[in-house]
Amino acid sequence: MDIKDIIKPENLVYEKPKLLTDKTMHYCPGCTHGVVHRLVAEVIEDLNIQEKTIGVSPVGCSVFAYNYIDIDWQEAAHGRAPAVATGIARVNEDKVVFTYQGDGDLASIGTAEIMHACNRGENIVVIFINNAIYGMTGGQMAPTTLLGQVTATTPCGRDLDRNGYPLKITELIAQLPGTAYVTRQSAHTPATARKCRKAIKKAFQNALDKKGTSFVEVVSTCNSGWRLNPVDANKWMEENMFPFFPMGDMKDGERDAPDAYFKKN
Amino acid sequence: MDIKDIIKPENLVYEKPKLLTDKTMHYCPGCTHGVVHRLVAEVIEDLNIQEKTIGVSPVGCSVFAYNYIDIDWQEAAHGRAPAVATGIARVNEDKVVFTYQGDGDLASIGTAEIMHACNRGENIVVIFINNAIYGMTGGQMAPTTLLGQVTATTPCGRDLDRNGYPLKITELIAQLPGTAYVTRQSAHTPATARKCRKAIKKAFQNALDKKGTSFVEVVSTCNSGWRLNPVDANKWMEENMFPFFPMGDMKDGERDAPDAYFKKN
Amino acid sequence: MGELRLMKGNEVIAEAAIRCGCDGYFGYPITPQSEVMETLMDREPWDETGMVVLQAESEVASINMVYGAAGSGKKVMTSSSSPGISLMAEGISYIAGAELPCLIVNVQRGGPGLGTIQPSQADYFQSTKGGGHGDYRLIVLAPSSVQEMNDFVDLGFELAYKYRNPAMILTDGAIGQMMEKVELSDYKPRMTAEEIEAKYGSWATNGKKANREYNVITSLEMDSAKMESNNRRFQEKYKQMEEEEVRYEMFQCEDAEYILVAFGSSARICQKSVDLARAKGLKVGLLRPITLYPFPKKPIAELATKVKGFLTVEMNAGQMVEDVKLAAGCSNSSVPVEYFGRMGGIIPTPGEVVEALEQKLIEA
Amino acid sequence: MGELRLMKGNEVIAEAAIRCGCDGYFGYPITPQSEVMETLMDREPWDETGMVVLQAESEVASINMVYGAAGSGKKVMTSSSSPGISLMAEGISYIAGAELPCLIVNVQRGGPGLGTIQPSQADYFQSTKGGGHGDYRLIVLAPSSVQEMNDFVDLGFELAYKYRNPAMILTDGAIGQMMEKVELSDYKPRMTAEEIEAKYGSWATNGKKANREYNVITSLEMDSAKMESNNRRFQEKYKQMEEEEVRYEMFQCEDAEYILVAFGSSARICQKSVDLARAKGLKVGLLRPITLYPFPKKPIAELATKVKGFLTVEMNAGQMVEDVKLAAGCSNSSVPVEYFGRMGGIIPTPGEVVEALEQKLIEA
Amino acid sequence: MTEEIIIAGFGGQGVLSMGKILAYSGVMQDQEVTWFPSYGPEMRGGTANVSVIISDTRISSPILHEFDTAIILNQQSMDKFEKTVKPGGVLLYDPNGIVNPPSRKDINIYKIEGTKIAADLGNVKTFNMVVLGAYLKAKPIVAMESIRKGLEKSLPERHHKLIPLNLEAIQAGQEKLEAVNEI
Amino acid sequence: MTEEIIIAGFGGQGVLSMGKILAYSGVMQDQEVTWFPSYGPEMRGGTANVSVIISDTRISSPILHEFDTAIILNQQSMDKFEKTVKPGGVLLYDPNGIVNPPSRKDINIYKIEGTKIAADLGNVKTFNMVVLGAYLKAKPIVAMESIRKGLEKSLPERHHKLIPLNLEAIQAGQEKLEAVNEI
Amino acid sequence: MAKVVGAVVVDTEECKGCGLCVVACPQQVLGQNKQVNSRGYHYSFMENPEACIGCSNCAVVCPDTCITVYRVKI
Amino acid sequence: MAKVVGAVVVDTEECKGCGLCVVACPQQVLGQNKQVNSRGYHYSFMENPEACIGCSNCAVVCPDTCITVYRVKI
Ligand SMILES: Cc1ncc(C[n+]2csc(CCOP(=O)(O)OP(=O)(O)O)c2C)c(N)n1
Ligand SMILES: Cc1ncc(C[n+]2csc(CCOP(=O)(O)OP(=O)(O)O)c2C)c(N)n1
Ligand code: SF4
Ligand code: SF4
Ligand code: SF4
Ligand code: SF4
Ligand code: SF4
Ligand code: SF4
Ligand SMILES: [Mg+2]
Ligand SMILES: [Mg+2]
Repeated sequence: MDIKDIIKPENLVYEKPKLLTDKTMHYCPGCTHGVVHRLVAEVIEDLNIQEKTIGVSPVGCSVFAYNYIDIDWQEAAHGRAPAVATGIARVNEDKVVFTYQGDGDLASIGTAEIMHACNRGENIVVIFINNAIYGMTGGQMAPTTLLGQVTATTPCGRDLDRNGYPLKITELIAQLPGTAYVTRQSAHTPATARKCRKAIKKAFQNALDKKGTSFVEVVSTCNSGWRLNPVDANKWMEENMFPFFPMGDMKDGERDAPDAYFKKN
Repeated sequence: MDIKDIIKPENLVYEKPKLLTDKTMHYCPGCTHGVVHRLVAEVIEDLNIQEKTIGVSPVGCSVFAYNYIDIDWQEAAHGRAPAVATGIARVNEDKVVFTYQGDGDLASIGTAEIMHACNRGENIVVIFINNAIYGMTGGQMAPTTLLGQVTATTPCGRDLDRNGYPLKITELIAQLPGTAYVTRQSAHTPATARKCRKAIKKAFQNALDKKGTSFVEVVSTCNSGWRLNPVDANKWMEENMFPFFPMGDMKDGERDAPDAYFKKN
Repeated sequence: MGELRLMKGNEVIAEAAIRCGCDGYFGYPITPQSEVMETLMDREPWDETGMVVLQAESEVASINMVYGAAGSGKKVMTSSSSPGISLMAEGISYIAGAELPCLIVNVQRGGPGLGTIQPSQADYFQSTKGGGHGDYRLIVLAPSSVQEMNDFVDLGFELAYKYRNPAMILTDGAIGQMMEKVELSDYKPRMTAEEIEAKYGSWATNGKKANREYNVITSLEMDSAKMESNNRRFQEKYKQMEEEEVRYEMFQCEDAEYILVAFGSSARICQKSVDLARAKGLKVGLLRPITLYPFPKKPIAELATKVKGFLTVEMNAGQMVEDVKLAAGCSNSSVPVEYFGRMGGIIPTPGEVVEALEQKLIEA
Repeated sequence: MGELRLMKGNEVIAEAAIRCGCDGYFGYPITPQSEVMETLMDREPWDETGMVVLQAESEVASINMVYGAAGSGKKVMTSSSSPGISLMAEGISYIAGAELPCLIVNVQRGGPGLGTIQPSQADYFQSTKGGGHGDYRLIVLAPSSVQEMNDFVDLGFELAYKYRNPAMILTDGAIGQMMEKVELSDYKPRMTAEEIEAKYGSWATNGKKANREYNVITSLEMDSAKMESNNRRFQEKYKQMEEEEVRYEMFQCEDAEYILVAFGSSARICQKSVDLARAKGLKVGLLRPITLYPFPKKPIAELATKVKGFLTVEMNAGQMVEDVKLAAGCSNSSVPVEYFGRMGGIIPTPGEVVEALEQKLIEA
Repeated sequence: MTEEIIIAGFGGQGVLSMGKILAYSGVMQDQEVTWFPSYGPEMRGGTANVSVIISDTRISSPILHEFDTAIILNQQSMDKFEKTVKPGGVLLYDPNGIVNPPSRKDINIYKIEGTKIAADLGNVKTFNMVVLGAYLKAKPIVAMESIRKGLEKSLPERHHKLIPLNLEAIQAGQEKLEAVNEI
Repeated sequence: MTEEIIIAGFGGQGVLSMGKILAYSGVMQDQEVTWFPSYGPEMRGGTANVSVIISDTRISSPILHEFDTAIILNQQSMDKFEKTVKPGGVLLYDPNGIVNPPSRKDINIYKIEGTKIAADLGNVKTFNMVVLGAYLKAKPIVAMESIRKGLEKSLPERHHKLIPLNLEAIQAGQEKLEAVNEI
Repeated sequence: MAKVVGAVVVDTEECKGCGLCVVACPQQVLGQNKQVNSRGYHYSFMENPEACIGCSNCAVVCPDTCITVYRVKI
Repeated sequence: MAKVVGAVVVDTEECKGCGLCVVACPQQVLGQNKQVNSRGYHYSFMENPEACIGCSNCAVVCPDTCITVYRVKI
């Protein structure tokens, strides 16, 4: 069969989601941010909640997320996206609010904000792009950088005594009673990307169902910061990050029942 | 035997530690802060480290801790004691640095600082006075306030939807690889106070032995904030706080071995 | 006439917020203003007007919650006192940069650092020149009575929306903690998203409708030319404020030879000082700036051509005195502008002020 | 003569810190200054001089680490850029209130908010009038070359210790990112606790010795009378700085009829503008404040009696112009003080400046 | 007419609410009033005080350094505030717990056995109303009718049933005022 | 003498280090220099550029809007910087990937097949040195001796063994410069 | 078996009358005084001095370190 | 059993040549072009068009959403 006969509207099985704008993403070639942006756009389209959804983009490489998905957006100060989302969600109970944050944003400067939003059980979705580095500012150490990993501020590899341990923040978040759903995903292969999409969809559905906070970590690459090509970056991620940041759901349900948290008399 | 014959220097079995100054503590009658201050003073005296020890007092009722123990002190901005202690400890490796923080200070505004200091494994001691309220500012809700508990900002009792869940921060801290020793104590009876003293001593010994971060939570009362008399406050604490904040060691050893935190290749 | 009550300044802020149709309050306790949130929590406005009240985990979180909620078009506010306001510096700069309306209340205490919980006016510079980075201005209202604590909540929001710019009520522990008679405002309904859109345009992130492009609230602009044009637009706004929004009060300035300039608490003191001075035969008047930004330059410049001198009375080391000098200097007169103040939480007495006036201006 | 190198301003800050015997650096990445920490991490000074370098979890943490380490008597510093400096506002106020020496580097970018990463001078007010709450001042040094980035690190620490007050290097993305020739300083050994004590007194929390009372670093004082006396002591210090520490540079001011006033990057531009203007036959000079606080009031007041006008050239909406007006006003002259500036990350061109001068002062 | 009063004692003695009722009574008869409390952590287990000003004209500073009247309810407050009474002014105190009674000769000094009288009334919580009554006897600056209205306004609805008891306590205080030194 | 140069291309082409070596060479012969890079996230996968000024006198602004010379290594940079060359100035470009070659008539235009020459030399990383050589041929503003010293200073010790290779590449560039438009 | 007798000295001016020592004493030795100290507190005192065994329990829970304990074996 | 054939269209101007689609394709259909697009990227193209089964794997991993996929059962 000739290619021209295949490429016909009636045979279309995959195209760019309508919710993605025409702007060329500013990301480096092969950056995971692009994939996750598309997944988020697809989910919002699927659930038909464009008019209800408000995104909060952080300071980080994804600061310009607001250029790419056709919904209302607020850019947030570094680390404060969960507070911004809380503000929006509290005075707009009928809206679906999500943050899209990097590891520096969420797990370093914004530790207090993410922990408390999740602990309060704010009815929001958090998409957490963990690429083990500060992409935006040129590849410095992030809280999730592994020991031995080379970054701009750990030129000889992260050292325990000088730089401390990598932080598994998602494991902590999963224990906060306000979270309904906490999962760790990746999006580097067709299968994982499809799974990740399902996870994101569940998270948004939870927000519609007012179940509490839903948190989706996506273990990601930053090939620029890592100084690898995109394909090798995926390999590096699988070999080094996956053992430390294992995939899977850590919590799936609703925020905790209040009983255990009450004073007794 | 006549009392006068008993009260003689040679029969002395308990007196105020020399490291406590003559100043009358500003605390309300029956406040746990006073007991823990004494325990800390005793431990510093025991270990003979007055010349080596630097205390960091927080914003909170214990802001004036520096008036009561005869060692060098730094008052810290609200929530930032772990950062201040990190600063001191990093440039004074031979010193023993401890913070003494309330629940508002440590578990609310200072969440990022305590998590990261513990995660880096700073060689410091943290004394955490959890009285489930903001004592200093007049009894507002703290992160550790129980659901249903009445405070100045939850006059009808803490409500899940409006105010979120109480936060078990110590449980989270215990999972951070940089901590060597994490324990929860109380100091409201002779037995618990003696046990608490042992825990504090271990924490300071760990700092001398450079084992990582040692963290001692003391579940405490704030009878003023709770609007109870001191004796009833102890009862309320036992009945309401102990089930939610159970006593005991959560971790006792050294900070984690680095192996699991390394990149693989 | 509204309801007459005896209330603390802090309590009135809370009550006025509910009554003016505020959608949300986000705050963190700090003396001497914790009664604002406490009163709100006690009043349970969520049942009455639907207003949200949330105790945040910190002032950093509060101001960013305000940013978020304000970005969605809602009428929201926070309150704090000096150290807490410092923590909001980045957030305030973001709100100004993203051109969002909101109300920030600073019940000042003495600094620097942890300082004292007693009243102070030492955050004048921080409020009027920008505590945060970048070129921005707050609309700064300085109440000098509990009544004005009521009135300026609504006024603050009105101005904030008019200019899409954060407004601040700059007050202090004396007015926050004191009870006075106050006539409360009548209830105004909360505005719906549609009303806000009709009145102020459709910039808010309240969900992209089919009939408009999506909205983005941001202060970021990587293109320097565009960023400069944003900056110029802000400056235009500030100029308009300087033309339209200056508010002040004058007491006995008509025949005055000497003018006291003071705001807030110290202005109350100075009213008595004027009486004392007049009793001594000194022709003294008082100019009380109500808006600290925009500052009442013009009346000062006009007075500068007529009087023998100005004395600013401040509960700080002399901050507003610079603005008075700049304003008086505009007239090209060389009339002396002196400063008298107390610090550390101390409020000057009316007598001290008269003494200072005599020493610094009359005998000098 | 020290070692000659071609280096970025940011790199030089790091190198100068190591060489001047700095004990510790605590920072957080932000463009356009991340090279400061990156260079330090690359240089591994812990092996060479024992200097500690720590990447903190945030700017709030950095400045509080600086507070702690400085309180223990150590020579420590941080660096950031505008939004990060805003986050430090509370901490800086605490450091000033507790009277601790330290060095803070602000490599400014355009604001407000996230703004732009391009160079700016819009944090002039924040730096000189106090971004944090309460009455305090920073010693503010404004380098206009990479060489001065080197020189002012040591100078900043010297002044900080002399006054037990935080010092700031206020620079911008242009000087931070640019490479120039620089003659590096020679190495100075780090000071021991004993040396610091001998030179500056024994206020530091380095462990209570038997021969002294215990030391407390705090900015808290609940007794208003004592707090006021603290405030007065601070003001005395600032007065002493104004008398002893003013630094500035003048170019071709002897016969000048018009004076450009500019600092940092814009001062470099203005040097060329002076040449351009002179080539046109205009008698123009340049005054470059090196210390922005204390501000060079006296030379401006003196010039004000001789010249026809001042033009401040700033990469902001006009901030230093207020200080120039206040200074010029001191002479009771009515010489005009005008402002020209660019914003949003744009650096004015020498030609633009001359044009502005002609329009605003000469033709006006 | 301007009356500047300081009321000082322990935290639990109802100092602040006594001041509030007094101030509200002023409001009820159309006067200007201010009420300014001590605040912050110095209250912890220590003293509490409030300055109340009632005046026919606009009030400038709510914070005062000397007073027409001082109502003093413990020794610490006596030490601190006896000296702040203007010559010719009034000092009213409850002798319970007072080790060093006031000694000034240039002011009017009154005493009220508030603690005892309240106990006799069967409700120690009315202590502050007894003292208020005594004060009003010494200085009848507000009408009883205004006091009643003031009570209504300052007590929450659910406590209105206590108003008669409070009025009774006020009356008891008025009756039991003792002059110690009258100039 | 003052020479104001912009060097612009992709991130990976060695634009910044070419500028640095050039600037260091100026230092080596006692001239004033500035080197100012584009910075920040606009670099992500996009273009990088650096302005270098070499002068006998003190330099004011390191940031320029027009240049004596533009060295242009990709199409985006051509679009952006062709117009910034001063009339009479120099534009040097590598034609690889250039779809629209420069068209101005009022400037001197040169071309260097840097990509190809570097590949021929057996080390594509010497690309930027080839281009530098070509530039020095067109405008010999620094002596070869200074360039050698500049290389020594700007390369870390461990890369010094590569200096001969770099010099070879520079020479190749000097030899292979092609004039496109000379005015 | 030797009997142990004890006694405590309460710093009555420092005591804040919180009553924690009273509850902590296994021998019901202590009571709160009807009198107040100069700061208005009903300070603690030995109501049953002969019962004291010098176990220090009271001192260990006192937040204000007002209690000195003596003990002797007889 | 019906055979499935597919084809993809790559937006060559948007493509950044990251190569992720190339690796993701189970049929080795895609390759990186020797040519660059105007932004200098070696854009992806169908090197073995006949092998395509229209599984969309390439599109699913493309960070820049440059790939449109068509499939038809024959
Ligand atoms: C207050 C503040 N501090 C620092 C920065 C600089 N900054 C911008 S993004 C960023 C970190 C980005 O890392 P991450 O959150 O992991 O996102 P990524 O770029 O890796 O996606 C930093 C430190 C800033 N903009 N504001
Ligand atoms: C930046 C800042 N925000 C708020 C405050 C006010 N403040 C002082 S102490 C405190 C909380 C005290 O509670 P906690 O830490 O639990 O200590 P406690 O008094 O209960 O011992 C607060 C909110 C402050 N001083 N600084
Ligand atoms: S720097 Fe890293 S995170 Fe940022 S766009 Fe490039 S690859 Fe993605
Ligand atoms: S308020 Fe609470 S925590 Fe503070 S001193 Fe009183 S009892 Fe202790
Ligand atoms: S525990 Fe201490 S303060 Fe409390 S009553 Fe006993 S002796 Fe007094
Ligand atoms: S020492 Fe023991 S027995 Fe004696 S009073 Fe104290 S607790 Fe009671
Ligand atoms: S649709 Fe499937 S088979 Fe076809 S090119 Fe893409 S990945 Fe390969
Ligand atoms: S994955 Fe997308 S951007 Fe990457 S090479 Fe393939 S088509 Fe191009
Ligand atoms: Mg990252
Ligand atoms: Mg507490």
